[in-house]
Amino acid sequence: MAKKKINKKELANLLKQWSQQFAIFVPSREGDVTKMARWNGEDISFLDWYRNTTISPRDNFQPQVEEMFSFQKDDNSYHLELPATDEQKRVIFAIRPCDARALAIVDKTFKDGYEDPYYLRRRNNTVLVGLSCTNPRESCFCTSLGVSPGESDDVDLMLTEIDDHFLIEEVTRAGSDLVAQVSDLEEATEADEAKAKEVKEASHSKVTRSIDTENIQEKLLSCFEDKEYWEEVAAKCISCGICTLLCPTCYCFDINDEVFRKQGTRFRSCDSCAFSIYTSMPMENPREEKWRRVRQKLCHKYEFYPMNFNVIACTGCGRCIRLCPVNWDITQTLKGLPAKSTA
Amino acid sequence: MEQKLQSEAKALLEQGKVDYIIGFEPGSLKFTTTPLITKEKDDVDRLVINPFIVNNLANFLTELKGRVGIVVKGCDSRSVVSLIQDNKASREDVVIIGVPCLGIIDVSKIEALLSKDRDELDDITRDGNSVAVTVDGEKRELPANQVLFDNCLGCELSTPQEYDILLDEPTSPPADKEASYTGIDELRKMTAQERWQFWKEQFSHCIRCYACRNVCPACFCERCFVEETEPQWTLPIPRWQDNLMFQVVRNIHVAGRCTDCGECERACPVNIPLRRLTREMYDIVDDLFHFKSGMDKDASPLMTHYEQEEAEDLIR
Amino acid sequence: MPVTDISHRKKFLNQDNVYLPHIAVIEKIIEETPAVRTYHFNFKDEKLREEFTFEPGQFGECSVFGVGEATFCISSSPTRRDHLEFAVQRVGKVTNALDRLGVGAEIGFRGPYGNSFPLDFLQGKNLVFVAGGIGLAPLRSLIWNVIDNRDKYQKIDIVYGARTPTDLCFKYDLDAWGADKTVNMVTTVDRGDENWKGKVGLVPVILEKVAPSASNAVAIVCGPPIMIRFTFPALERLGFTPEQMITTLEKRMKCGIGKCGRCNIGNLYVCRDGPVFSYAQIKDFVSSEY
Amino acid sequence: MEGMKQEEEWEPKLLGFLCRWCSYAGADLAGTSRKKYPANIRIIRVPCSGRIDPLFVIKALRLGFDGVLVSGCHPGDCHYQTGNYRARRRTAITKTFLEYMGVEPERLQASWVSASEGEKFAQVVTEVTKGLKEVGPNKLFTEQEQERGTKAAV
Repeated sequence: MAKKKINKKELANLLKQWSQQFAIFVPSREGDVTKMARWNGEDISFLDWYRNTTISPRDNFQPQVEEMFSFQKDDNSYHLELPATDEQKRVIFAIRPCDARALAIVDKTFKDGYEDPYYLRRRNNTVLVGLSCTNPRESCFCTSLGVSPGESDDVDLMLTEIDDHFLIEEVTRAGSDLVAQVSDLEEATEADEAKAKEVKEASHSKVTRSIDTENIQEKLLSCFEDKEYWEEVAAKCISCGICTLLCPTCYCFDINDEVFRKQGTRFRSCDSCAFSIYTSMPMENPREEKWRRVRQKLCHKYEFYPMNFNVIACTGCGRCIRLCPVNWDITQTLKGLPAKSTA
Repeated sequence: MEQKLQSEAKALLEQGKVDYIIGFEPGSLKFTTTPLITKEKDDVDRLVINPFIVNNLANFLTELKGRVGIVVKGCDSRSVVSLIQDNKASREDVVIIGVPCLGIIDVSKIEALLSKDRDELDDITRDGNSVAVTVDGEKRELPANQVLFDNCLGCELSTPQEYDILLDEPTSPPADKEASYTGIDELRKMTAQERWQFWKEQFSHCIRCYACRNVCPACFCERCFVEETEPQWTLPIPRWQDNLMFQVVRNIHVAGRCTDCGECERACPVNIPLRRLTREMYDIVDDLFHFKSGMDKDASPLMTHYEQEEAEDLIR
Repeated sequence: MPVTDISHRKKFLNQDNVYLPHIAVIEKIIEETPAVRTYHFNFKDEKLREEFTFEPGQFGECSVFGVGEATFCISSSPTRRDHLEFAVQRVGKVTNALDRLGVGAEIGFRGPYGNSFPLDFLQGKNLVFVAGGIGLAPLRSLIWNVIDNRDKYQKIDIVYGARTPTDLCFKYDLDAWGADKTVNMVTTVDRGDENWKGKVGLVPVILEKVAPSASNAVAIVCGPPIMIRFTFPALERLGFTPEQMITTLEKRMKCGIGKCGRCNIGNLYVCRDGPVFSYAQIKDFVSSEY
Repeated sequence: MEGMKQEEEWEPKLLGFLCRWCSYAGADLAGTSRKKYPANIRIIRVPCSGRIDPLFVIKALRLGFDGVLVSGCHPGDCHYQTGNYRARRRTAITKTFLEYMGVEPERLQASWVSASEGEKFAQVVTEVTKGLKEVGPNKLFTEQEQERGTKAAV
């Protein structure tokens, strides 16, 4: 299929055309924090500063807080009501390959067995437009987890920066539909495609941090009971929720009720296994001690998730390393796993 | 300083004077350090002192059992003293290794000044009152007071007063009182509604990761009020109302313990300017009760002490 | 291990939204002990009330609206269907709120969730039930189920203990099982009182004294973690293999359907892969996290 | 419901935390001696003004009370010797800090009322209520109801 391209200057135009039908989300600054937020219809200056967002795009599918339903008591009887949903289709523009993969990973949990209506409604309602990453950060280690910063199969449409243009590659039907909606795209040449390939390879080689995922499940299982090791790596962890709440693959949540002026609401909100109350029951808490929580976080990502879904629940986006207040580095911890004979 | 630190730390462990050493080792990213908490004398060779030793290690003091040798800057030493005042640590069980501090470099200020990302900076070195930054092979000199953390510019104790080992001669960062009140003066000039609006907006970004609370040596409650379920004071969900309530109560609870070390603001992943709260509280406590946290280990904690006549103008 | 297939379990959930509870009404409250109450309840929706079925060992998420949800095993037997029961110990936010509700009050219920006791596996075997405190609640569902199909099973031993005589739950059942000549019912307490005539001693200790044979037997265990920790080794000493030991676990849960993340033991979620496990399944993790 | 009413009908809701030994007895006295004071106050009796956690104050504002009154024994008269001195420190800090956050100072008031000061209690409640009427309803946490829970929902 002939590929298309678009001049960077025409990007606002492209987004405008899509916005006829879609709500467009682009990398945005809100206060001093970056996330995927509603495009204002003009500004594409994010191209200048955007490397990746602090709040991962998982937030656009599993928001930090959402209303599950409301309840009201009339005549001594409860009535439940689901919140109104916005049916407008959405485009998330410029999602990075690591974050797109993360959504594919989280999908597995929310689709598994019981379908999660809140997440899947948004997921089915959204088209992902990927933007290849040309400038990975020092904290990135995506290439160890089968993600290449320049490429993605987890988006619907993929854009790659080639000089003053973006090469447009259609990955899914939904992506092709997006392209079909736009009138004035240029045809890409073979030279453009060659250039894009070069760009992708170049960004791939810029990722220097790495982990060794070979036999990682076995390694983790063999040191599961090594309390001393876990205590040592957990020592400087402060049990805050940064690494998990900002992680694109950490989906754990909490459910809470509130009654405010007789109107009841059940909320769900993101939760973190780093918090001691996360597993705390009135009589006991299986993960009261910090090292057990640190172990859970690591094992969930690299041991349990692969056992259940055949994929590691990490894409190497590096948020947890970069934003950790004490520089607790998951790649170092994995490197330091005690080598133990399986005998 | 580093060599002295390493040999002192090694001696402390070897002689059995401490069970643990808490210090800094190089971090895994450029311009970072990370806490080193160890019992092994061989590990102390990794200890460093540089202008990036951001963390307030006093935070780990309450977690460890046994005697602890702890590396502290001036502000951190105040947190240690404050913990001693509150009986959360015992003076006999802590060996305070004092670092005379010239101020800690805020890399995000360099990023803003040079319009560069920290990944693109090749090197940052401190030389007295200037900081040399190498970018694209080119060396740029920046005045230290433009790139230090705001709280360092308003530092009131750069060299620990309470110590067992002092690694060097006393020193202090360049003071810039005005800069240390960046944002705070503006807030003070606003109307009440504007201020509330400002904080409401700020706390709408909060994700309730509790990093501010968990890095704070003054936040040592076994169970934080936000985790109480009966009564449930506030829901553990990140709505601005609950976020704001959490932070206001947290600030009031640590009044008289907070030393304006700035850790909460540094830890915040969504960059809420929390120091504009902590510094104000620090000043309120000072204005009303002439109390400065963590200066004197023998002083009573703020909330257990009183004078016959004080603050009466606030009461009917 | 492949993730358990749960498609057959979805029948009675709200079809559009698995998190939406059904409204149920409390019909009766029984004071079991000073801290434990049994609630009898029924769905408000008549059709659901008629059709609702479950397997022994399954649980539900119960809502006290405005306070929250908590997880309770259904303690009544599927063979006795005129209402559902669960037993609640007052320990936390939701259970205290439940305690303030009276007969006629509305609660929310979604379920049944989780797997169940493997009835096919148990048939034709000698069954040894070991329970402590409120841990009898989930076993009770199975015990009545077994008694109501008595000819399908061999010998039945029940070892049940509580801290004191007043802490014994389901005393009316204990009496009924004690009177049943086809059941060997042993009740014990940690500390007796002047009226107590039964055994005194910890459940694992008494279990070893009762010494049921491991031959063609399965032990089904539920109780506080400390009891479970000592019961497995006791059973091992009696010759039971990990495959012959079954337990049902309790963890903090929110969603009940394997999504919210907190109830895992290793890669298994107590809510969707359990709550019923064989000791063989969980022994790698159980010493450490349960 | 409150929102439905006309503006002029609005009456401030005041929550009082009163120490049981002095101020609560003072309030009682005001009642039994038929001193007139506004019915806007709801009272929570506490064992000592030292029991009042600033958390209570903020929770009250969060719940929509328009003002909070903290009241205890006069300095030197505390049944537990020093409880009211601590309350004084806490209240002073809370009041000043809340003002910096943007809470009108009228919304947190403190007073010393002894068991014999029924008259003073009535006067304090009257004044505080008057002050609250001037600053108006507490909309700190409650404005823009539609935001609830939908912050990030899209």
